[in-house]
Amino acid sequence: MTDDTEIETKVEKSLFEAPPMGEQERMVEAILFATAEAVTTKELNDRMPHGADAAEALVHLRKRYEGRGVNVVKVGDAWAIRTAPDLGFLMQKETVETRKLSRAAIETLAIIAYHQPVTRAEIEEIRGVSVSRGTVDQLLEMEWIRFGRRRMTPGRPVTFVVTQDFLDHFGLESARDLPGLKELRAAGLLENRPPPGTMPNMGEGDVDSEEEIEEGQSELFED
Amino acid sequence: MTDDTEIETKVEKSLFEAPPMGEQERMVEAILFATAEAVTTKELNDRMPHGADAAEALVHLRKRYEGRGVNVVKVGDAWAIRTAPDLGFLMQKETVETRKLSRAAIETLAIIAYHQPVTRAEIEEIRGVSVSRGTVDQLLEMEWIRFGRRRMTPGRPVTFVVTQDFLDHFGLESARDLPGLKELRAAGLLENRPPPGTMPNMGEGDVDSEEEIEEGQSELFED
Amino acid sequence: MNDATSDNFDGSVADRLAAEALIVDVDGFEGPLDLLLTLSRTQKVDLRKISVLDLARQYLTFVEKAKALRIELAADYLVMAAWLAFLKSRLLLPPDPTEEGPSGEDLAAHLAFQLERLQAMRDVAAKLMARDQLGRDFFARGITQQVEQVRKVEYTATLLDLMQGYARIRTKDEFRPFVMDRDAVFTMEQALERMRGLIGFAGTWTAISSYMPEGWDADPVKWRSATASTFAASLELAKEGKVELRQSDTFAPIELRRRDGR
Repeated sequence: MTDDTEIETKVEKSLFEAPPMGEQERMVEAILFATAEAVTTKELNDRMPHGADAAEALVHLRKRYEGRGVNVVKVGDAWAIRTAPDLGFLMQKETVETRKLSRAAIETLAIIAYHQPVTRAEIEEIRGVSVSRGTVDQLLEMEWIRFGRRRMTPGRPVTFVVTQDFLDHFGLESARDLPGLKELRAAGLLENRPPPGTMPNMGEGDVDSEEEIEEGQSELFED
Repeated sequence: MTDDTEIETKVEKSLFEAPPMGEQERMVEAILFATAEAVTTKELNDRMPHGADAAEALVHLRKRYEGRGVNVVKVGDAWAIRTAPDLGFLMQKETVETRKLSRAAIETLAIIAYHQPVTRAEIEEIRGVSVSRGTVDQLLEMEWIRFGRRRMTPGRPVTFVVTQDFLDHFGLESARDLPGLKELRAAGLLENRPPPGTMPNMGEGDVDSEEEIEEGQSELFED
Repeated sequence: MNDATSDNFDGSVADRLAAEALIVDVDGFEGPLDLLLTLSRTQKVDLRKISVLDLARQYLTFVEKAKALRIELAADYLVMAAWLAFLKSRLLLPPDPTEEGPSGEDLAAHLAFQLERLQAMRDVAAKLMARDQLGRDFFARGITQQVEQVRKVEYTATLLDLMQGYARIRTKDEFRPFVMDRDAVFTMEQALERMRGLIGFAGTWTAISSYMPEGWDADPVKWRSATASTFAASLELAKEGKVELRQSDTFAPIELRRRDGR
C-alpha cells in the first residue's frame, strides 16, 4: 500500500541507470549457462533488472564466445549456449541414445518442416500413403512438431508446424535456414499443386491454403 | 561414426604433438559445460587427446572466466562451471503476494501500539479473547512488534512494543501520534454516542493509555 | 537394380527381373507412390524428364507379375494400377475433343510432379538428419539450474485499519451489528403471531384486511408493510392447514376462514 511510492521511485531510478552493459552481458551469460533450454529475449529481459537490454548484451556475448569451446546460438527467437560442434568427439559420454526415428517419421517431419503449416491430408498427398497416428504422435511427443492454426477450408483441419525444440535440435536459427529450402521453393516443389481436374473445390481451397501458408510462414520466420 | 580413422590419426599424431593450448582450453570448456557433474582433472585428461594437459588448460580457462557471469570453480577435487555468486538473484523469480492483515492481527497490533509495553495477558483482557500464538508470531516476523522489557510483576511476563518498522509503515513519527479515542470519535471512527455508564474505565483508560504510550515511547527510543 | 533403358517398350528381361526383385520386397514399399519412385529410378534419367508412359507400363508389369506370383497387393496398389491403365490409354490415344476433363499430359505431368516432390522431400529429410544434432554432435548445459520460484507474502494494513480495529475493541460493548431500523416494518412473524391469536374466532369468511394491526393505517408506508406481512402470514397459515382462503374475483377482497376439525 504505502510502498507504492517507493516502488515507483525504484522503477524510475532504474530507468535512468540500468546496469552497465558489461554487467548485463554477465547476467545474460549466467542465465543462458543455467538452463539447457533456449531462453527468449523477452524472458531474459523479464529476469534482468529493469531497463536492461538483453538483445544488445547478446550481441556482445555472442561475439565473445565466437570460436570458443561453447557458443552462443540463436534458436528461433530464443538463445542458448551449446558446445561447438567440432568438439562433439569429446562428448561420447554425454551422448544420449536418441530414439531411432522410422523412415516414415523422418519423412513426415521433413514434410512438416518444409511445407508448414501443413495438414495431415497434405502430408498424405505428398507421401502417397496414409500417415499413421503413431508417427504424428511420436513427433508431437518429442516436441518437434506442434499444432498450428486450423486451415480455413471445409472441415477446418488442424495443421502441423515445427517447434523451437526442432530448430534447437538441428542447430537451425530459424525455419528459413532449413537446408535446400530456397532451391525447393524455386523449383516449385513446395507449392500445393492440386491434381488436375479431379476435384472442383480444390482450386478454391487452394487459394485459401496458399494464403495461410504465407501467413503461417511469416509467423514462423518473423518471431 | 565414419570419423574413426580420423580420430585414430589424430590420436597418433597427438602422441607427438598435443593440440595447441588454445584448443585444449576450448575442450575443457566444452566438457565442463556439457557434463552433468563436476569433472576431475584426471577425467578431463582421459577424455582429451593424448598429450593434452588439462590442469594447465584449466588455469587459462579459470582466468578467462574471472569476473564473468559464470566462473570455473573447484568442487572437491573436480571442476565445474557455476553461476557467479553475485548473480544468484537471477536464478530466483520472486512473486510478491500482498494480503490484508487479519482482523485479529490488526486488533492485537492496535492494542500493542496504544498500550505498549503490554503483556499478552493484557492484550487478551482488552480484546476479550485469547491471542493466538500465530498472530503474535506473525507480527514479530513482520518486525512490526518486538519484545519489550519484562514486566516486574509475578511471573515476569514479557511485554510487546511496536518497532521503528511499524512506525515507518504507518507513516508515524512516534506511537504518540496515534489518535486517541476522543479524536477517533471526532473523526467519526467511533459511534458518536457517549460511552454508557457500563464502561467506567473508559475515561480513565484513555488517560492510562496515554501514559503508557509515554512510557513505551521512551523505551522505544532508548534502545 | 538391374539396367533398364527408357525405351524398352515391351519390357525387357532386365525390366522384368527388376520388377520381380521389387515384388519380393513389396512389403518394404510405403505405398504405390514409393514404388513408382523406385521404378522411375530404373529409367536413369532426371525425374523431370521421366517417361510417365514407361513408368505406367513398368508399374502395370509389376502388378501383373505380382498377380502371377499370387502375391496379394494392398488395395491402393490396385487403385493406382487402374488409374495408370487409364492414364496410359489417354496418353496413347489421340485426344478426343468432345471428352471433358484433364488431358493425359496434364495427368502425367502431375504424377511426375508428385514423384519429384516426394524425392525432394526424401533428399531434404536426409540432409536434415545429416545435420549436427543436439545431444549427438553438440550439447546443452549438463548442470542446469532451475529458476526458483520464491513466493513472498507481504501483509498490509493501513493506519485506518489500525484505528478502526482499536476503536472496535474499545467500543465493543456499545457496538451492535448494523440493522435496518424497522419502525415502519410489520414483520411476518409479528403478523403470524397476531393472526394465530385471532383465527380462533374466524368461523365465517372474513376479509384478511380485518386482521391488520391497529394504528397502522395512518402511514401509507406502514400500511403497505402490514398488508404484505398479513397476506404472507395468511398464506403461511393456509399452508399449515389452519385456515382456508378464497377470492371471488381478481382484485376482490381475499377472505379467510378457520378450517375446522382437520
